Amino acid sequence: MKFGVVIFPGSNCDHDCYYVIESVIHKPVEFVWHQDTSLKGFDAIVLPGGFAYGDYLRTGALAKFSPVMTAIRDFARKGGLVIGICNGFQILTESGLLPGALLRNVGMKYVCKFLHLRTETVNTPFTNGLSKGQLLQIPIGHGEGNYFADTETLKRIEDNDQVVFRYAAPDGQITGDANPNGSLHNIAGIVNEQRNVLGMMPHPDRSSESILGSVDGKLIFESMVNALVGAQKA
Amino acid sequence: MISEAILNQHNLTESEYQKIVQILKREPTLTELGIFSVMWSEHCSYKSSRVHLKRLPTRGAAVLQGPGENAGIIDIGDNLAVAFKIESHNHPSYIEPFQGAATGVGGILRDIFTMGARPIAAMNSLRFGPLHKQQNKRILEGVVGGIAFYGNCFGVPTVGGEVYFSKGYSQNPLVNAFALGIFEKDKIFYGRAHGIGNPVIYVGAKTGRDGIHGATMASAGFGEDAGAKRPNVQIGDPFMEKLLLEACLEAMQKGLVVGIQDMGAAGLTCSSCEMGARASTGIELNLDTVPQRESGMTSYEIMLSESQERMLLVADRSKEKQVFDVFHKWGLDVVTVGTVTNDGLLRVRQRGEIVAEIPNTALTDEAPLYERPLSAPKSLRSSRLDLYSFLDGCEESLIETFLNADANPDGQDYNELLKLAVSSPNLASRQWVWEQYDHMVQSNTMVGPGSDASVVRLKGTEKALAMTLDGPAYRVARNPREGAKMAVAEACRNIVCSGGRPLAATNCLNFGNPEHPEVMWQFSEVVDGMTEACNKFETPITGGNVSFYNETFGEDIYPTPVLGVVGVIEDLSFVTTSAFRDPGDTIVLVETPSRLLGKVNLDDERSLQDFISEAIRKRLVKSAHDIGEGGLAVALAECCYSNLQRRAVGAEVRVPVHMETCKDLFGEYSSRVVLTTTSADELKVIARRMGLEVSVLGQVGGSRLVLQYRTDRTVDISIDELEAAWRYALPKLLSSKSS
Amino acid sequence: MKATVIVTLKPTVLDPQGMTIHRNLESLGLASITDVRQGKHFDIGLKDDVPAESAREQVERLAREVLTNPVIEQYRIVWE
Amino acid sequence: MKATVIVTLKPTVLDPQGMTIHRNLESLGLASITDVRQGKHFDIGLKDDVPAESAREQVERLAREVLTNPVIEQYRIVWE
Ligand SMILES: Nc1ncnc2c1ncn2[C@@H]1O[C@H](COP(=O)(O)OP(=O)(O)O)[C@@H](O)[C@H]1O
Ligand SMILES: [Mg+2]
Repeated sequence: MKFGVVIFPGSNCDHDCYYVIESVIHKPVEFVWHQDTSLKGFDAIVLPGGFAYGDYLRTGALAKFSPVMTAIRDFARKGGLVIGICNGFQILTESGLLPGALLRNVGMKYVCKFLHLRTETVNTPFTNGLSKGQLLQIPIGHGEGNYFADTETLKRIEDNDQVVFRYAAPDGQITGDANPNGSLHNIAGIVNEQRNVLGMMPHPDRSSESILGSVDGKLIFESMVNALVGAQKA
Repeated sequence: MISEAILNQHNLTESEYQKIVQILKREPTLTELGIFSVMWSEHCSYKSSRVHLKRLPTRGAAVLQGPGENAGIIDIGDNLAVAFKIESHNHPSYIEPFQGAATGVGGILRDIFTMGARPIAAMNSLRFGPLHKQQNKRILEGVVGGIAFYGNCFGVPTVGGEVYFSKGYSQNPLVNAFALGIFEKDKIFYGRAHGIGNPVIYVGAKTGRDGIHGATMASAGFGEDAGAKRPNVQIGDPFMEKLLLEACLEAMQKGLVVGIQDMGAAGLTCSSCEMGARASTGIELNLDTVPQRESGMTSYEIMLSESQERMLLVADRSKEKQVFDVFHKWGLDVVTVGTVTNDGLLRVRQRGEIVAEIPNTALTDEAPLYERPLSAPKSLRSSRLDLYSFLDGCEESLIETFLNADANPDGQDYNELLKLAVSSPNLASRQWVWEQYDHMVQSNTMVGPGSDASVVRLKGTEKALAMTLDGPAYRVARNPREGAKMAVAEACRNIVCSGGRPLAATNCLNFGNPEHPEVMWQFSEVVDGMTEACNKFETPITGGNVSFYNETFGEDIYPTPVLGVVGVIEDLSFVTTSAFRDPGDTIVLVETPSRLLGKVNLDDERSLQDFISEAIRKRLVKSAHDIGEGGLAVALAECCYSNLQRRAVGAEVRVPVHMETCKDLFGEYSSRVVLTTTSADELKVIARRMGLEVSVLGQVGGSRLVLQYRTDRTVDISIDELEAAWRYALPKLLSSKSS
Repeated sequence: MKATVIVTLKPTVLDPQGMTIHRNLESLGLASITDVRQGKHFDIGLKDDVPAESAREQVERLAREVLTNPVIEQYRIVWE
Repeated sequence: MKATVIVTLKPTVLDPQGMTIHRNLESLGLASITDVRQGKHFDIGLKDDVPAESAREQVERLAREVLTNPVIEQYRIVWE
């Protein structure tokens, strides 16, 4: 089993993701350079947070042209696991690997804080270790995390059980107050139709160790490991 | 011909000009004059401050590099070293708050990674005029936005800092940016141009006409023509800087770099002549090869441009191509613009002609040095707020309310007073500010903004670093020497309360016009106070920055030293925060026998800090909080507010009998802390041995803060209510109508 | 040769920036302004010797593939 | 009534966004593009019954005082 963490120019959570995989869940991991064209030997790919190409123009807009994205498209089509965190989510929507787009936060400001997520589906390789409705404490750090999709798309991803996480109040209710950025339906993370590509704005990489305030993020990485182990056995 | 008008434009005096002619043994060209003017500016040459800075203590067991390089360096064990420094960007932030603050962050980050260290934390200390003025709101929003824009994109967590409002900063905000980086002790790089014949290589952004004369601008006050100085504005490009960071560190790790220095103030001029001077070599530059963004730039403009995100490095001759490969990999411009020579001269050519030829040391070591006259002011600032300095800069009606309660303590509504205090501008929650900063990137932040000091763990070790910035402006204004001591004491106390051992300090000295004898007196007093305190706490000064000419229309700002102290936490389990933890924990007040106001007894303070350290290391302490502005009541409230680990928690406290109501609830006596523990008796034994006074105040628990004074319940208020007043005060102030 | 590309949000997409600007207008006495929507403006420079058709094609591609996210935005091109 | 305000960086001010976009175009085969500079575009709606002069004045003030940072930017107004 091998994880790959992609480095785009301007990625800045690449080392954080690498560290969690190597030193917290103890699994093999290597960096993947944005110019690379092959993902041979990798079982799961992480698109880390940061500001790829400075997030100039639009978040994720220039990163989608990196050679590695062609390889990732191919990798995803063949069923490989891809998780995009924060800027990684933005790159996945820009590349068309996930539906919708991420707009400027309604408050117009970058927001960095811990908040609560409600797990909406456990039927994904990223949440198989969680229970439906489980609340997670995971921080966000973004200026453009306001999830948008047109009405039709929104209906489709809701109907297909593609919404994985929603911003929630501490008691689990999905409220306007709990929504940090204006996302439609409080959406914090979604999967593609095939369910092997996850994009989420909150940072599991910043919440996988108790000394950082929460270990809830680790459950997502561990779910990926479960899924990969299961796939190997099958 | 150099006319008087030209000299004035360059902020050079007639006698400085004579010195230039003497050095060159001829008249300077205009380019040369420009070069002298920036290198001899206050900002670069420290001509008014050097005689005083010499008195600062700069050596200590942990110090690997003191002042004189881009940043100071300390040894933290495990073969690791830490580089850190603070730097001002006050003038640019007044002209353009967003870009001014952003490029301030960019500059200090370059100072850190130019030494080979990877920046792992940033902080900032900010001063603004009162928020009932619309202009001050805009400046605050711009500055915070700019810091967030740059730091977040670059990927350094902004883990702490301070914000303070007072009238004196209305036309002259202070923006002091701090950064800290980590590296292996044997992989330090210096800005030295060694090796005759080695190539001098330019990397990073192209040169434009940005910020020409930035250094001289930072060396003059703003008068009526502030608007005219506006074209100087530099735009920050944090993405470019992130690429520079990665590329520079990669080139260093591959052993390709002989010497390296960022192009900050005075750009290409400063980086080249300083690198040459430090290595006793010469530098020859060919300006035709310098990457340029605009056409038709003169040699004067290229040498003085302060375009951001550029570095100058010297590589071994045989490795030039490898250097190019690394920078190309990161998509950056890289060009050889000159060579290291043996004649000690900065020689600059353009289109085949020599446009400047100056001995490097004339620009650095031989810069003018002034012993400016100093004199104590005739009258000191009013003592009216000595007890309640947090009220400084507040609206008069609020000040009256507290002074009246002080004079007539009976029958006051202390719940209301406490709510007023926690929601006053200088005590209100800074969450609105720090939520805009990514304070978690790099996944090391154990204690982010909001506690006494910020703590980042060091991956691969059992250690963490604690850091804090402190600058008690009002105290220094009242008494510069004592205020400076208090700044050091408070910063060290914050480190100790977080479980750390203070190792070293950096300082940013923001002052008014050095040509005013009272300002120089303040400066000298601050240096002496700081020296005494740093000696006492064994925290040598490893670097810093001086910012003079902070004045508008002739009015000097408060003398404002900002202290940055860094400490090591030897074991992650020592990390302590200010928040109360479990119901039932005993709340203890520890004080020194001298109840001082506006000054600090350094011996007593040292005992207090040694006590806290020992108690934490014996695992007797569950939380620790320094009592600062707003006194005991405000400190207790701060311990109760909700946080990531738990909801708001109350406390029931009986105020010791020696205390008077208003004075002791809100009065700011020095050298006090609130601890919680389950072993109060053991704490008492240690404290008494150290000559400290300990009072058990009460217990953590419930959902209200209750402060019982003799038999009356002086304060009895729901924490949720108090917390809401505190947490939303700043956004409320910002959205309220103002003039 | 020069072109300008104007990228605006589709009418169905909420514009937080425009709304924030709009919210502050009344207090400034700009009460006649009913709506502000923010978009992006790109000035594009081209080599002088490019054939007009190739220039058109390149700017069109730039606008469509790079400057615009079709999920939320639309563009138009103005030639000088 | 409608107006458009176009805010651009002053010509000598660095535009990191435009430069970064431009730097990445070559690999896309858009080699004829020599320069990209990014600005802002605002569509302004006005009440129908405002006298033309007052409308002009308000949009002018909006552009000058709200939409433009005069230290680094310049604006122009286009009326429809
Ligand atoms: N207040 C101060 N205390 C101690 N050292 C100082 C102080 N101010 C400046 N220095 C030192 O003087 C040197 C020159 O500072 P500066 O010109 O600001 O450096 P840079 O050009 O890298 O920003 C630095 O090593 C700095 O640490
Ligand atoms: Mg420097």
